[in-house]
Amino acid sequence: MNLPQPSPPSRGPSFYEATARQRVNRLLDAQSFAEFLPPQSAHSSPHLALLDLPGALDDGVVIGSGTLGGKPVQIIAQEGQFLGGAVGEMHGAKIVGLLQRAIRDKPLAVLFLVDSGGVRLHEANAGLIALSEIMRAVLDTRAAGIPVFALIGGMCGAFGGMGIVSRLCSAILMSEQGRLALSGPEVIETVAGVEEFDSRDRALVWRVTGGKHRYLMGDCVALVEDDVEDFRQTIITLLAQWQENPPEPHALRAEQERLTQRCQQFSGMRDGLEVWAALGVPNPQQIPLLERDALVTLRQGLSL
Amino acid sequence: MTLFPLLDTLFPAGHDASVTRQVIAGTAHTAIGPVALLGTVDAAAISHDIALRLASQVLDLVDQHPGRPLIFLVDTQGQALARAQELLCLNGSLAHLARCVDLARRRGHVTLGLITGEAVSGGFLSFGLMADRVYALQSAQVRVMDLKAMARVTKIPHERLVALAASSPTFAPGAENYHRMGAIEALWDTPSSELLEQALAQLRASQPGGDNRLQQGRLRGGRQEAAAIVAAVLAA
Amino acid sequence: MDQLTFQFPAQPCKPSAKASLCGVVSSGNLEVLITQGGQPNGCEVSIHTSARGFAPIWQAVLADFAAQHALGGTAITINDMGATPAVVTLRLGQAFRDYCGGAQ
Amino acid sequence: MPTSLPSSTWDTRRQRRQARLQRATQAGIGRHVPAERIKTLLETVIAPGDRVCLEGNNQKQADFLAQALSECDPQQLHHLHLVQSVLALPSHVDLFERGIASRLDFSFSGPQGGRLARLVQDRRIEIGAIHTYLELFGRYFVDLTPDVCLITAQSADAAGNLYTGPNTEDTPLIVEATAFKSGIVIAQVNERLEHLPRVDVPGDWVDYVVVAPRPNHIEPLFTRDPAQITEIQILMAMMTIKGIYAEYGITRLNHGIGFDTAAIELLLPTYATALGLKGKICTHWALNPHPTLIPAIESGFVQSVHSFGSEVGMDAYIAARSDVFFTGADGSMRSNRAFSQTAGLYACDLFIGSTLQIDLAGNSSTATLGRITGFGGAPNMGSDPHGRRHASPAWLKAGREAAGPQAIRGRKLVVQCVETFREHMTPVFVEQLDAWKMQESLGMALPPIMIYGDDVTHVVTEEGIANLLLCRTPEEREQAIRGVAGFTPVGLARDQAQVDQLRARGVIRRVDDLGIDPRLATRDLLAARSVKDLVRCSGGLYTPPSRFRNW
Repeated sequence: MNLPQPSPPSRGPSFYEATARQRVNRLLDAQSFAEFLPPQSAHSSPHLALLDLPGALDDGVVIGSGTLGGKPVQIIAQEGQFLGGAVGEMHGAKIVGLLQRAIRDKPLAVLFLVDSGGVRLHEANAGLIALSEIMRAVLDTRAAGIPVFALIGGMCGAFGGMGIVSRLCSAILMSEQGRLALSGPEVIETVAGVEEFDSRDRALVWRVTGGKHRYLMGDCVALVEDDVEDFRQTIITLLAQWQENPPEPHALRAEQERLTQRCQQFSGMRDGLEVWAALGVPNPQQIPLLERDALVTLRQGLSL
Repeated sequence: MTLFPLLDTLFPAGHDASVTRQVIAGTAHTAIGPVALLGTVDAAAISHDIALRLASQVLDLVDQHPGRPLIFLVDTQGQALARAQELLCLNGSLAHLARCVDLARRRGHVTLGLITGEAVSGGFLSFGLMADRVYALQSAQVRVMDLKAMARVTKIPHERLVALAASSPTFAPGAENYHRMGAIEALWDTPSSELLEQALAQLRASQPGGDNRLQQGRLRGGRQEAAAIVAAVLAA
Repeated sequence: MDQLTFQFPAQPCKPSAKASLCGVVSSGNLEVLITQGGQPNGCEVSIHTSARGFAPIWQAVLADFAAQHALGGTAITINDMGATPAVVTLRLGQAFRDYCGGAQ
Repeated sequence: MPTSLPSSTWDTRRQRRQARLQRATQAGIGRHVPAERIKTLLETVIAPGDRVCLEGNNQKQADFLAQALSECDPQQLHHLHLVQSVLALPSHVDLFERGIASRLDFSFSGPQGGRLARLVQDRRIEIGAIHTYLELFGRYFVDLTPDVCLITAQSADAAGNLYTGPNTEDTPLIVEATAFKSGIVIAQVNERLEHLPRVDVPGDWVDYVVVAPRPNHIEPLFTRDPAQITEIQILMAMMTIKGIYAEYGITRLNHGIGFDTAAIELLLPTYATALGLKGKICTHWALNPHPTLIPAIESGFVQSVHSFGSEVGMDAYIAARSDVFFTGADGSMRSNRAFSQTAGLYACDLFIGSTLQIDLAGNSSTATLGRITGFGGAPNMGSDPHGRRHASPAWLKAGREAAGPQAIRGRKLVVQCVETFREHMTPVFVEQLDAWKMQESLGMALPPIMIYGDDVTHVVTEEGIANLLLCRTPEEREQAIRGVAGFTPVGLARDQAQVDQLRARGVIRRVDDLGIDPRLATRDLLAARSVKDLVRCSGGLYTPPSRFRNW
């Protein structure tokens, strides 16, 4: 049957909705993906079994190699639907292993499809240590001249330690649906009260942590459509011009300057609307409704 | 023990540490020469401000005293929990701090972490856990979340978690668990300048660049899966 | 959690070197892995499920699927978080089509 | 000519009304009541034993007045008899717990169902009856006429005229029943205006107006996030469109609330259009403004929608689509629950909805043990009105399927669309409805059955469609239901030979029999996969509540 296209402009397969495996297969060149530790040769987490929970054969993360636009890359994709993409012992070790292998195999880049709430509480200590190892491994990979790109657009966003890991990557690509932060709104609400952060006010959650806000603030380099193909094209373009620089004091000084200055500039603000107004956005209320292209144009017009 | 008596015990040869808004800075004298002191007190909640001040000091050290060892004094309840902090990408400032520590390491500074009070999740990740080796005082509290809160979030009965914690180091709070899993090099019964000197000398001698925690976790039996998986990925 | 294993007689299928995995272990969902099994005229199924006490329903759903598809020579591994029979059948179908070469 | 006149007077109600109004005047309260004096007004014009209608249904609520009434002095106000659509707010139940009200006639209780059941068990509340909306509305004009009604509107002017905005809902009907039987009408409004955009209730029907400190609460009850629609629901929607809507040519219909029906709405611009059904099905609706209907409207599928109430965030979109929706001269929608219920009962050829339990006779119930939830409007929609006389092709076809070519009347199609199991592996198909146990434990006159089996014409599950019109005996009907009950205990107990025979006769039709490729049942088939898609599709006119956003 010849089905007409859906009327709204939700073009290709949604990145937000896709599973980690679907994201990997659609992001890389067709048929190019080779999985490391595929499910048929894996076993699920013994720690979850101890807690009487069914595990996943890939422990919630898919790793392997493939090509992107004909160039060799390695890839990590967290499965946000399995225990919130959270990092446990095996999950973390797969990521560390992939990054170590990247340093050895020298792919053109590592693509890190982040979709995670951070530490898997069922394996809290193992998860925290693994996150620390991932942080070091990402920095090692970059120091070896291999860029690591974080792609954020899944249901769980990038929170907790994975929020830190994402910001250690060479660059972050986000969709509007993506979220990037340290503590989740629920955690802040639980500890500091609903007045501090109403986690059910989802528009507010996105104004504080969402892709558009992070893009306007310069915390991600690209805002892409919620479309695996758009992620793919954007990363191909980015990769073609990317120069991975070794860690240098002057670069970190500049970053220090940028962060310090921005903390002063936006001091006391608690909502994206305030920040956008301070950035000179003419009609901040309109930001959440703007389409991606219009937002990119708007940002280019700001003197950031 | 409060900070200054502790520092006096650890550095009998003297130090000039001071505390400004929960951030420790200073230099101490040791057998291997001057070392930089850096850290937080009173279970600081790591905010942009604290992270950036710590990072700035690391960058100054790299600039002004190439190669000088760094000692991190860890006492943090985790990250600051506030909407204003997240609005400005708190994870970004913590990542920046981690990158500064990483830069120092790559520039030949050995780094040693000592947990003097609490060491909790995000605050611990960005700083203490970035050190080459981490030690903890016996009284240190290391955790992601206490078991009661964990039971609530995971919907697993608290008694069950308590029972399992007796046999598994994987999830329950405790510095000993982190030692068994390879993240803490050793626990010190009491603060001791000898132990510190020893640790610094070992570090200096071995110049560890790499991350040894996987191997330690496997050797100590606290983390059996991880090392095997990393090896399997490399062999795949 | 329940751990179940079943064996069903089934028409042999063309053996495939490629394993196939469909679905995700999440609430109301499951993952189904199909690999080459030991018996050409049978299918071995191994299940971990968070929902206790549904062995007879698993038996019925799987027997029905085995009767309608040439599963002989396959081994099926399932990790389940309370999927309904409708979802189980859907994932089995997707995984089996994929296993038989209808790759994505 | 009678030889003697009756001794009694004939305007006691009017006199009583005058006396009460006068007492209020003496207390210094005029037509416009300051919010802080509302309790005084209520205690002055309401008397013990009064029948009081507190406006509220599952959408808008006279929440300020409900709260004020629940805080009145039980020494002064007691034994009130509440006659109202929905018992939805905690303050409604407080009235009984505090001894202000003692008797209740209602339709639906939703979130307060648990507290209500406990009050009944403790004998602190006497329930007259649980109605459908139309029955209760009817009784307002027969034997349950309110003495006082507490209603809610958007705005009022100096003369007491009321503007309800798009959520007109039950207001005109309640006011009419009260005001024209010498009752007292008290309205809470969100604002006072010099000039109303339109008049929904004339000021001379309204006695008192109070500007509430907070706007009335409106629940976004009809918003379903397309992101949560599953592949199974999409498959069932395909079966319904191809196997029922197309076959009967359903043009006039009502959809229940739920993801199953949201899936159908979102397949109209894609799947149904590809089947060539545009203009042939689903053109005229009695339906709340479901956001998931936006793509079908935008693609030109839908010609008319009349609504029971509005839906949060849909107002600007509705105003911009006045060809489709019923709108006033001011541009905004005028809804009306009573008229839309009537339309659903008599003017529609099909109702489709979901349920929690279905028994072997096709009776269905959403009753859960320990909760009294009531009926709302579903039984009005989901029943075959024997009073109907006008014919339509769909109605006739169904009637003839049931009674043969000589049928003397048609049948309304009443479709139950369910997955065989709900979450946590709870079977939908059961030998006996929980409703029976509930009847016993609460001493009810009847088990709370939502839709009677003899009204149901089709049962759709992921296993297929059972056409109950074609069943000739109760036994066939039972096997037809078992035949689509899948792996539930009820399904597993089917007589396979009989089920095979029913399938051969077309009583049961599986996905294959319908010529549907189950591989097409993916989320890519949805005309919108997220609330954001709906916003885009509406050209930015739909503004969903924050809780439905992920941007």
